Amino acid sequence: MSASELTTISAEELKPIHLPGAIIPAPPEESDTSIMRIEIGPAHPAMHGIVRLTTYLDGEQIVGMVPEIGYLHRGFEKESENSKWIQVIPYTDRLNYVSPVLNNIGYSMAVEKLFGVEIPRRAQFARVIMGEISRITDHLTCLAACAMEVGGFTFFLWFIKAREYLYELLEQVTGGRVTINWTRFGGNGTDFPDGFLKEVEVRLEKVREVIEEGDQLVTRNKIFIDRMKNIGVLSKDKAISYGFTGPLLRACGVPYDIRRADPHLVYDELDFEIPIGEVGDSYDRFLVRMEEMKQSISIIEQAIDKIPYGPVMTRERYLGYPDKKEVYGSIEGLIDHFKMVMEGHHPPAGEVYQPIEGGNGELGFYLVSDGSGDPVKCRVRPPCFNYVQAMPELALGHYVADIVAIFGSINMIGGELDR
Amino acid sequence: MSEESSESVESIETSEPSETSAVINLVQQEHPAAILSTHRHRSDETLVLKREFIQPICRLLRDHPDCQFEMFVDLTAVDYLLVETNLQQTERFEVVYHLRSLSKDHRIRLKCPVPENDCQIPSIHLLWHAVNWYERECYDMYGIHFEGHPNLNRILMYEQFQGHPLRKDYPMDKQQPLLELNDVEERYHYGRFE
Amino acid sequence: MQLVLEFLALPFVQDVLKILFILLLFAMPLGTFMTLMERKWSAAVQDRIGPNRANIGSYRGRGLLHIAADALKSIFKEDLIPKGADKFLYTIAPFFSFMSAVAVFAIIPIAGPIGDFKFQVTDVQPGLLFIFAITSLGVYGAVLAGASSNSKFALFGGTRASAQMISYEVFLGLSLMGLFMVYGSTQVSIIVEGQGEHWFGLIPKWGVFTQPLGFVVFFTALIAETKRAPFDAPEGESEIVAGYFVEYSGMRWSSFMLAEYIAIVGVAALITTLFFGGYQVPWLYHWESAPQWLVTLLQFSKFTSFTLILCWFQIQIRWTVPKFRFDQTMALGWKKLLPVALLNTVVTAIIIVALA
Amino acid sequence: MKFKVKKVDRSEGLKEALYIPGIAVGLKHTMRHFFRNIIGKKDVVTIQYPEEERPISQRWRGRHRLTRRDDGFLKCVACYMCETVCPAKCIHIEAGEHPDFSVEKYPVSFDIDELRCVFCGLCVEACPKQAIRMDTGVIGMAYHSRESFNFTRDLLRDAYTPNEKTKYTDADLPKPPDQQSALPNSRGIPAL
Repeated sequence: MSASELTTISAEELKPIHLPGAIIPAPPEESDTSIMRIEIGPAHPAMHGIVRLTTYLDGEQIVGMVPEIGYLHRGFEKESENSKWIQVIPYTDRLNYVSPVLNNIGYSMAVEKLFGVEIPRRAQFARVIMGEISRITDHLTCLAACAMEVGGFTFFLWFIKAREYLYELLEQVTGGRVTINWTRFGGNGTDFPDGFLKEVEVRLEKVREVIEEGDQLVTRNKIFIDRMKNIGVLSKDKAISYGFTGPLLRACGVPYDIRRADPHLVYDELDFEIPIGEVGDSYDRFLVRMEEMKQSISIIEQAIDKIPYGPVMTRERYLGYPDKKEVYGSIEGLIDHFKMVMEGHHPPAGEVYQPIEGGNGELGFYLVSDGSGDPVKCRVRPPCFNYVQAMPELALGHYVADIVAIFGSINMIGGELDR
Repeated sequence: MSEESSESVESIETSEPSETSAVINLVQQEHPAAILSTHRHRSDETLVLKREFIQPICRLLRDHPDCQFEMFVDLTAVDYLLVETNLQQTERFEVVYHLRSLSKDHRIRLKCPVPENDCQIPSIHLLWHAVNWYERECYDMYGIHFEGHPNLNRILMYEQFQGHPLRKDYPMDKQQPLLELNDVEERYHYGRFE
Repeated sequence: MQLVLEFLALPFVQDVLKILFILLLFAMPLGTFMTLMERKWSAAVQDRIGPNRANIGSYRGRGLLHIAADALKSIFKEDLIPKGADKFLYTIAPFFSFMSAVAVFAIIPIAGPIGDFKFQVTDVQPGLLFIFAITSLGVYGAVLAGASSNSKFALFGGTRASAQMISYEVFLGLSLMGLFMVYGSTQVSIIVEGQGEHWFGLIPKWGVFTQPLGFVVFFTALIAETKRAPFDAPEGESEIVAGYFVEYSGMRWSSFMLAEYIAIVGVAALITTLFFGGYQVPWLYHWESAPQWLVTLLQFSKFTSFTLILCWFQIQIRWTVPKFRFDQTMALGWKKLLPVALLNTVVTAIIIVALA
Repeated sequence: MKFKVKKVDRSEGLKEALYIPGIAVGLKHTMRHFFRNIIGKKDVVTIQYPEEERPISQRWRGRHRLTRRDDGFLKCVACYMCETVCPAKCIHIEAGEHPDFSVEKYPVSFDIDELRCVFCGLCVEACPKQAIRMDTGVIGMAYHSRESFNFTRDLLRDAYTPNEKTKYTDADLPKPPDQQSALPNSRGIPAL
């Protein structure tokens, strides 16, 4: 469509294009110069990851928006198809880098489902504890960033301080704060250091205090309520049709939580409530995430009381590396170890889809294995892919200042969106 | 070596019939010609269909009172170029849909084999809002055309990207040609897409 | 020696000395001090330490050298004019906002009069009306900066600043109606004199106690006038990057910044004068035999301490309260502050008539 | 299956309608923080990084190191296990025969391209001889050029004070024939 043909736009093309994922207003007549196009561009203080929102404005009101993603596409699937099953685990830390443990758990559970193997109870409890800690860090970061864009910078730094307590916990167990590389197929890489559970309770108490303080500081503040209420509203069935899951769907009032819908690990032994909102606007999403953090803290406390003693890795052959005693001591252990490292894991042929309740919603891993060591397909179902697709619909009709409030409550994470 | 270990593991798989098999019987009655095969691996219900029946079947699964698959979970494609072992794949590509019913609380996976020479499949973007971008991503990565898609162009890659990276015959470290910086102005004209 | 005394007695020289003293020794140092203190106090609120790295040799102080560091940095930073910007308007915009921030100190008395010498630059009869005129000139600073710097974000910031500042000047004026009625004149020295008396010898007749509602509206309007805390939609740093001064850099940008911090001190000084008794030290009249120099010193220190407390309070509010969206600022102004200000005027009138 | 649902209360009473009470509650909290920190720095969490360092746990994965046997020789027997398991493919080993028959193999060159390393710790798990470890606790790894990030064997190995059991000192470790400074990185693209 060269520039010369532009002047002869047919009448049919004049009507606004209203698609999921792109809303473009009708072109203004030559005289009327009301519509202005600005780029809430890739590098913008309110864009959490790197995403471009080409926004069409009539004055300050939004009449159209076209999100453009792909800036953080690192080729997760292509890399994982060219590496062994165990080498993909460090990649999954970097998907939703705000809650890395949940990605690890999701991927490892998918491969364990391929193997069809059960992990020991202590490993399941350990995964629940570390997963919920990671969920709290995810919600802390999202709420902090959302409130900062609406002006609560102190709220942001208090919540980042609370997140710091939890990062130190992750580091004590896994050795990394964000790039943890912790779970293995059939269990967890490392067990808790002694005195760790006591440390968790102490820090959770501090985190609960900070959440309480943040709640007092911002949630009941009329200025905050005005900025967040009835902003980016989506009805319940439209949200389902857009594929919303996780806190955003619960904010619309649908109590859909994978920890209850597809019970995995030991979630069915722990009781917690599922917070749901009413209207499905930014304020509901804020409150749902706040409530979910409190539920996660109570889950961790219950799990700490019930965690049994025992091994953290399965005794199944060809799943975990043999113990170092056997590797040094016996020749069979050394041969097993050598074979495991050189050829990697050989899950039986087949395909599997394992959903898990990620920080943003249903984080699904669809794996296809042909029995040889190399994965055929390693697909991640990104929960925030659907939220950015619904962004034009959420932002239509609001003001420029509301883009940041909506985009903050969506909690788009670049790594998970573009994989 | 790995075969025998998987046998001992097979027994763990739950074999009790769940509701989805009811869904499969329903689909068999409605569109007997559409179904190539069905199987159930690790408690994941799967339905392999002919690609031209995908739209009516998806509409049936979404609207029929017994199925009520309100949520479209995922769409992706699999490239079976280098796979020797038998994964019941007939064509080179297979488009895989995952659906989820919130009210009936069950899941289903639809698979449609797509031959290499004419890489296209009818688009189902009218049934769920979420499908639009998933189909664009699948086109971007595998080059599978979704007919009827209003805006089928690349989503993760830039427009001038040559080739479809997730195909098995796309080399890992292929260098893309450098291109000059174009102004953003030309891309989005009011009212239409390039 | 005699010549010097004579020279000092000249009225013109006294005015120049007063201007120099109030501007160079009171307003500017406090303004620059506030640039550091905002970062230090906000750090304290957010469990941080705040800047303490600027050092000469090994002396680091507790961050005090950052004032010098910022000043030097802004002098040496490149001062560029964006392509397509209207050069003339772009360069004079910072002076308008700087001028309006500094001019507020013209009518503020910092200590009681000694004989006929007044610690006040000018004591014009329509004192506060002069303030309203000057602050309305400040709008030009933001609007010209926004419109002339050829950037969409700056344009947003400029238009928002103009609408907000103009509409909040209305409430600025209306909220002081009650004060004028209570103290009988718009002349600042008379108002401050009026605040010297005490009810039943105990409660000082400050503006806050006689005009609580007027104080709230006036304080809100002044914060909105200086585009800070909940009303900083013009420099909405989260959605329009930095508002009207997004294209500024180097000395021009720092003049906007300095204007903002001097405006903080200006607001604090103005509110101390009108609502917290200016230099009137409460219950000082009991102690007749106090020497004159001690009285002036007490009055000056009371005035400075109250100004500092109010500066601190503004910065505290800045780091506590989220931001209004722009149309909410206007709605709050016209739908809520306007009726409250009018109500306050009417109620004050009724009370005065009833008491008289 | 049954599960408990908790509706989030978004009620908005008079207390919220007036702006002042909400702001007052917020001010109460920020002032509490302010006065606790301005006087005694009680809750301050920031540390002065270059002077103070953050306490790290023993499992913290930092810079690699090659451990040594009692007799001073490297534990590494160049079995290529870490090279195959490394997801970032950033380890390059060349094995060599040692003149003394008691020593099976040793790495003539053992290079880790620290710029490519993702610090996942899989090499430490895979090593059958505990020859490579990541517990040096070095937090800041900043150098002036890309080449200085290609750690060679002599940079990685432990410092070692020879004692009575020492048979091999560092001088005995033959140097690789042509110690180029810039090794081709994992993708075969020679680093600049």
